[in-house]
Amino acid sequence: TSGKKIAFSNNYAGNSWRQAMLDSYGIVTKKAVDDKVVAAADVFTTADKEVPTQAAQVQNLILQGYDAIVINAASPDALNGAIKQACDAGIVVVSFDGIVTEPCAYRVVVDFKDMGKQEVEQMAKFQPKGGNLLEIRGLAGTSIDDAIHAGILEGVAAHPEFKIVGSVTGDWDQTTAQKAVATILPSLPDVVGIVDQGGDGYGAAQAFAAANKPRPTIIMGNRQDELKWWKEQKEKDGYKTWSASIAPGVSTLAFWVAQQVLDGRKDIPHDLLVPYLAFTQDDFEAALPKIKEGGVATHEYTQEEAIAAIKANIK
Amino acid sequence: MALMKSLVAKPWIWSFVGALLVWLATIAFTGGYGGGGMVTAALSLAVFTVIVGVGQMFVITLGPGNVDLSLPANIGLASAVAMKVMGGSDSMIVVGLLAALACGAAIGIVNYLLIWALRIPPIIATLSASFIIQSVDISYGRGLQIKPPPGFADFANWQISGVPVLAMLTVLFTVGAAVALQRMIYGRSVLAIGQNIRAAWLAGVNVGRIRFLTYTLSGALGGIDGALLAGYFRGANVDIGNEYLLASIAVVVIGGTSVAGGKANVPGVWGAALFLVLLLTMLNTFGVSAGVRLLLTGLIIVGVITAAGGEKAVR
Amino acid sequence: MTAATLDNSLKASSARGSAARARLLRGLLPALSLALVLLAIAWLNPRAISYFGFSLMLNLAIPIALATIAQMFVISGNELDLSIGTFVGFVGCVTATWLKDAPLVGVAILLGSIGIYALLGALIHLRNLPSIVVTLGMSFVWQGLAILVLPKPGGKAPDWLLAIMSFKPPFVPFPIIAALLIGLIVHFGLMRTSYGVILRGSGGNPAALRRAGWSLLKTKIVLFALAGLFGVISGMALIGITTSADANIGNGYTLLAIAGVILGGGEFVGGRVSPIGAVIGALTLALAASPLLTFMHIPPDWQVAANGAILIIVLAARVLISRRER
Amino acid sequence: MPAGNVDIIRLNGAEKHFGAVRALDGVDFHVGPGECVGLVGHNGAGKSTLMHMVAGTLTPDSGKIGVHGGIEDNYSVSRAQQLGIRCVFQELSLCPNLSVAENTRINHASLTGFGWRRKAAELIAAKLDEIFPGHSISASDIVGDLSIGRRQMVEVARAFTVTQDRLDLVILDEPTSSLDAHTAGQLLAFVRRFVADGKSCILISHVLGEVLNNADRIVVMRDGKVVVADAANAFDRDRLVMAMGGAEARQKIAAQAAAAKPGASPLRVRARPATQKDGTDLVARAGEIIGLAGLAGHGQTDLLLAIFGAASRAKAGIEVTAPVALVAGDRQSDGIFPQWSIAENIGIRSLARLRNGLLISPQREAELAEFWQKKIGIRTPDMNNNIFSLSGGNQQKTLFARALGSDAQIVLMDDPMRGVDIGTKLEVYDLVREEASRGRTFLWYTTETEELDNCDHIYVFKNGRIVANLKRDELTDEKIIQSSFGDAA
Ligand SMILES: Nc1ncnc2c1ncn2[C@@H]1O[C@H](COP(=O)(O)OP(=O)(O)OP(=O)(O)O)[C@@H](O)[C@H]1O
Ligand SMILES: Nc1ncnc2c1ncn2[C@@H]1O[C@H](COP(=O)(O)OP(=O)(O)OP(=O)(O)O)[C@@H](O)[C@H]1O
Ligand SMILES: [Mg+2]
Ligand SMILES: [Mg+2]
Repeated sequence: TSGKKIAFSNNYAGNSWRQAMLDSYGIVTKKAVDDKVVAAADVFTTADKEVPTQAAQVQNLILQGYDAIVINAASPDALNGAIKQACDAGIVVVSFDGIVTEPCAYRVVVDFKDMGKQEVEQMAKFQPKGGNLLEIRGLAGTSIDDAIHAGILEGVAAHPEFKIVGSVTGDWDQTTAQKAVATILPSLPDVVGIVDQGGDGYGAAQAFAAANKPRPTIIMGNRQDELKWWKEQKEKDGYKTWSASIAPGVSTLAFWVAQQVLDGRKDIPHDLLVPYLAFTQDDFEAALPKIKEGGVATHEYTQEEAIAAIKANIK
Repeated sequence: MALMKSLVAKPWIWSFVGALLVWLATIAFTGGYGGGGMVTAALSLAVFTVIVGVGQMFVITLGPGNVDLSLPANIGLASAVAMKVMGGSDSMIVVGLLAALACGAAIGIVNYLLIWALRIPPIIATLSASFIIQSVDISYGRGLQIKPPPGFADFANWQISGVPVLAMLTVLFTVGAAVALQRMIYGRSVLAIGQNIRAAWLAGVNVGRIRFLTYTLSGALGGIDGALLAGYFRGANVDIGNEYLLASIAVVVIGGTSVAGGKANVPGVWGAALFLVLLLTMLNTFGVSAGVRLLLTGLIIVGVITAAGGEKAVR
Repeated sequence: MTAATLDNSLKASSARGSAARARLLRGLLPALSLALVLLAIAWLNPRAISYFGFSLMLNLAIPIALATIAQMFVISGNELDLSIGTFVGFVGCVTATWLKDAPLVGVAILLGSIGIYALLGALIHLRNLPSIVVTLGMSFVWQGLAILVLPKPGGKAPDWLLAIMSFKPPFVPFPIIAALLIGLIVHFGLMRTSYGVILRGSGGNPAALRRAGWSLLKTKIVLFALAGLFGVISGMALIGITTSADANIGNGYTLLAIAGVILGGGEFVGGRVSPIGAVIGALTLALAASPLLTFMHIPPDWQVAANGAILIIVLAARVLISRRER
Repeated sequence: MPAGNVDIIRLNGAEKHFGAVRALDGVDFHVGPGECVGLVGHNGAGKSTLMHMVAGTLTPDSGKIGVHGGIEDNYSVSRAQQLGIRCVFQELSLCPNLSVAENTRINHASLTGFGWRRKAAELIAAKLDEIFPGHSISASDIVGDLSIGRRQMVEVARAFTVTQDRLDLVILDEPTSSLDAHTAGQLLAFVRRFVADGKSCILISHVLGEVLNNADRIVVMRDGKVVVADAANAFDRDRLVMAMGGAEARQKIAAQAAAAKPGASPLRVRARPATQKDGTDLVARAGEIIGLAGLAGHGQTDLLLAIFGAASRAKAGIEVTAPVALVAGDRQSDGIFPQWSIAENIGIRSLARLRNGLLISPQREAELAEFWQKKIGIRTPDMNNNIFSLSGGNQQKTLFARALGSDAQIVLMDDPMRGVDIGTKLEVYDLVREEASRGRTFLWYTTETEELDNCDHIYVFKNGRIVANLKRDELTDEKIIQSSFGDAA
């Protein structure tokens, strides 16, 4: 595939997760280009999480003559028109994180619903007596928010000792989450735990501290500041929790999938399931030093690891 | 009775009435539980909207078409600059604040240069500038969380018997802004320009200098706001100012400032900022879904402005 | 004396002739910006200048152009609509759900939403409200409704809509034909018809209109209803291209539409707008924001900045030409 | 239907209050067919308010309106239109963003359908040709591009165009305030022809000669009441002035009063119009009153604006040695701050002097306003009222107060007497001379030849250039008209 060109269509670069994603992608693809595995691996980022802008971007990538497009999509369905046009032009499309539903594209999927369910399962270990939960949701109207939320509901149904007494919208953004929690806190009955979607645990912790409310068990999202706070709490009083998120390095897996398809492999399924990255009470401290200040825990795939991951998905 | 009458005639009274009603509705729902905490939270959060709102108010008062859309990006960059300069050390707090101020003011100056030298309409000039600032911020801060020094974070969260100190300082600042608006040459000149820029020039107002000062002031306030937000939310990030694009404009216009220019209102900015936070509090407390929350937010804003009614036209 | 008067009037008319020339030049500026962007694209990627290239680059500009026209109607009555983006998103959600599954209900909802726009115009006029606050509130309302209609992305555009939007006429790409049609139809309606004069006059000098016995309530209702109508068409066109919907799909259109009107030579007050300019402004924005940027190969950190820089350069180039004005 | 001598319009006991102000206090007024009624009165006497009643744009608080002999209970603009009544308002009512033809369409609901643009263009062009031969306005001109004088011409012509509705009465509220003597003459000649055809007209003007020479009957208003109404030939100028409020008639006192001027007082302004090719400069020294004459729109205002600009930023060909203030003539676009009170409108040019420390002192601002209210007679119960509560002439006085109350040593006046009543004008003339004798310099563009009597020196403009430079003792109407129309001197 040394003559092939792969483009990466991204719709946002403003938070730490996306930065980590771009970093990982940059590291892996630079090496791939240097090793002449592919001819080019260019990154295209739009400003604003806008669907139409990204759709236009995909169309322009078609015009640019790329052989494959790796995409983190702003919407699973609304980009389908553009994705179909790309497929029709003979371009391989691999989506991850924000996946697309157009059947001609490949999807590197994380089981977000299971992640939501796991959050409640884990919570049950730390708060065996059960109690009130606060849910922090992501960006309204998106599929990831919907999937994690569905998982959490499923988990709560399986654990009737828990009750969700409040739900706020945090937009996967620490500031928004902290603000939303701060506004609901005064009227909230005591809560034992917070289930969330990643990136908002630290903000929630700050809001509880600012309101002088007792600290609940907060499920974390693999951000460095979250794990650091966890470590501080653990050292203080043995605080226990759990942390999970999709690894930003999944972008590199998507890259390798595109490369493998271009290489002529026909047996790759269009839906590839990869595990989310989770940390427990026992292993998070080991991971912490490896995450850079303000970053997110990640894992970058080598070509071999990617081939192994693909193989695991072939039944 | 006369007092009542003169109060009702004030354009800013309606935003306070709206805030009060929303608060009453919330504590009616909780049976009085958490009413004080809500006010504390509302004051803490409203501060940040008020500070940028005042800057935006002066800009909007310059007349139709004048608006500063670069505030969110400005806040994001200034928050990173402040945190990097402070470098986690309490001794650098003042230097960091000054750096944020300078950064914001510089952005304001660039905005005005685009408007004046290149004759770009302010709405497009500040929007374009905001794209560039966003890139600078991503490249400078790498979109990562940078933590404030503990002393600064504590200061931003400091309360005296439930009243945030930052809110008290902001009240002093807004009193100053109101005096500057009505009783200083600067404010009078802004009002004159907003009503009729040509007549203002012919009446001897130094139009260029006043517009320059106004955009610089708005930028500088954005910068300070960025630093304070990073202190309060314990970390700078690119997205920290996002909500202030709409919020800064909303508090200005809901607060009774005329978008046609030439008529401004400082107390209204406070009323509107409290109204918006308490509205969020109410809807979060009611526990409605995101869709219903947005729907009700919109209907209540339209309802309040309809009840308040517009001004009577002169001749 | 007659000769003197004649000479006198000739001189005066030449002075006004220069005002008219300046006006004409200003009218051409939007087209110039567009030409500039197209030249840059042709230079960076000659392949884009083709039937296929224009179809791809411009088809997403059509909904933007329609939303810009909607905004232009509101601006020509001295108001501003901050809700057009979320309204387009709402229409998109309805199009991909009701309009496909239960066409009659869908049509009723869309007509009803145009009616709400008309009512807003009436409310703004009767209570003398600042439109910017009312429409800010409405932007939340439309987004909330969009999320309620379509809690997670999906739905599907009706087939007839897909067929229209993927129409491939001979020789000239569909988006170019559509843009021309939109520009010319609205130009005729607003700039040439006798009631169009009244609509623009309501922005130019409302008091004069009232003194001549016209109803400002009616002009405001008509302007807002037209904005609603074009918002609906914009949302449907958008879904016809993307094939399925997302509650957040239109959010970016509010600023784009305002910027498009201004780039097209419109002004915020005084009823000075240009439909053809607005369409050209929208196309310019769409091309500058995406194709041009994609073809330039900027490092990822600076791609957003390049977006801003392109806007600044496009507008600054206009200034070099119109330097002597004002 | 209209029997020979039934009144076209008749108001009985019309009253109108604006808050505490009694703008009309029981006015009886009528206009018969084929007559031109002159309406005069001091600024704020209620003339425009009365005309708004006739035109249907305002309804009286009490009183009756009858048209063509029938009582109108629901009188409105469109009803007035149907009944053949049109009004040219004091504050111009054109849409600046529309063309001349499109503005014509606004007044004619019936101008619709295929070809309406051509019809409208022909209609207004024909009327302009009829009233103002040689006007040089094209139906496709955008109104915003026209000078204020031409806008006034368009508006007047538009009122006389006829499509479907009948036309019996045209109200002209100070139609000549922005016209030069030549075009004003054309208009008045047309009005006489119009009336001779059996139509009617109401003519409001502060130039008493216009009213005396053209009206058949003159109605004088004072403080919201009609004080005298009589045949025009029963009045002369003195009687008219007396009836309006008693400012004693004075003539050409000006010429004598300010005779002796120090020959070589310091230079204040030296300016050359941008298009001037010979070496002619406009020169103004301390204590001088310099007149700028010529037909309207021939570069006088441009030069004033250039001088004004040069005071803050150096400009080639213009030398200005002292602070400058300007009295705008086009008050709506160049002068007034519509959101502000009268006092704030006066104070804006003097903010630096009104300060107490850093802050503007409300007390000093009020004092300044009070002082000028008395000195120049601004008619209002409270200087804190909005500026738009003033009648047109009183708004203009406010602009005078703004400039004269400032520290400016050079005052530029851009045809500043538009809409100012005769009594006030005489007072302002005195004021200007008094200030000049204290060393202030005035540059005074005017379209009224009479006012040039007050000037020490007159520059006549044509096509953006100075074509004549007259001393006061050389000044005659003929000379000015000759220079204005003749080939470049
Ligand atoms: N809204 C208002 N508030 C207070 N006073 C007002 C208001 N409107 C008018 N007046 C006063 O009513 C009086 C009558 O003014 P009006 O404009 O009728 O005079 P006029 O005779 O028409 O003068 P002109 O010839 O300049 O039109 C003035 O003294 C004016 O100050
Ligand atoms: N809309 C208004 N609101 C308040 N007062 C008004 C209004 N219109 C007119 N007035 C007042 O009514 C009075 C009559 O005004 P009007 O305009 O009729 O005077 P005028 O005789 O036309 O004066 P001028 O010669 O200066 O034009 C004035 O005192 C004026 O201030
Ligand atoms: Mg009047
Ligand atoms: Mg008047």
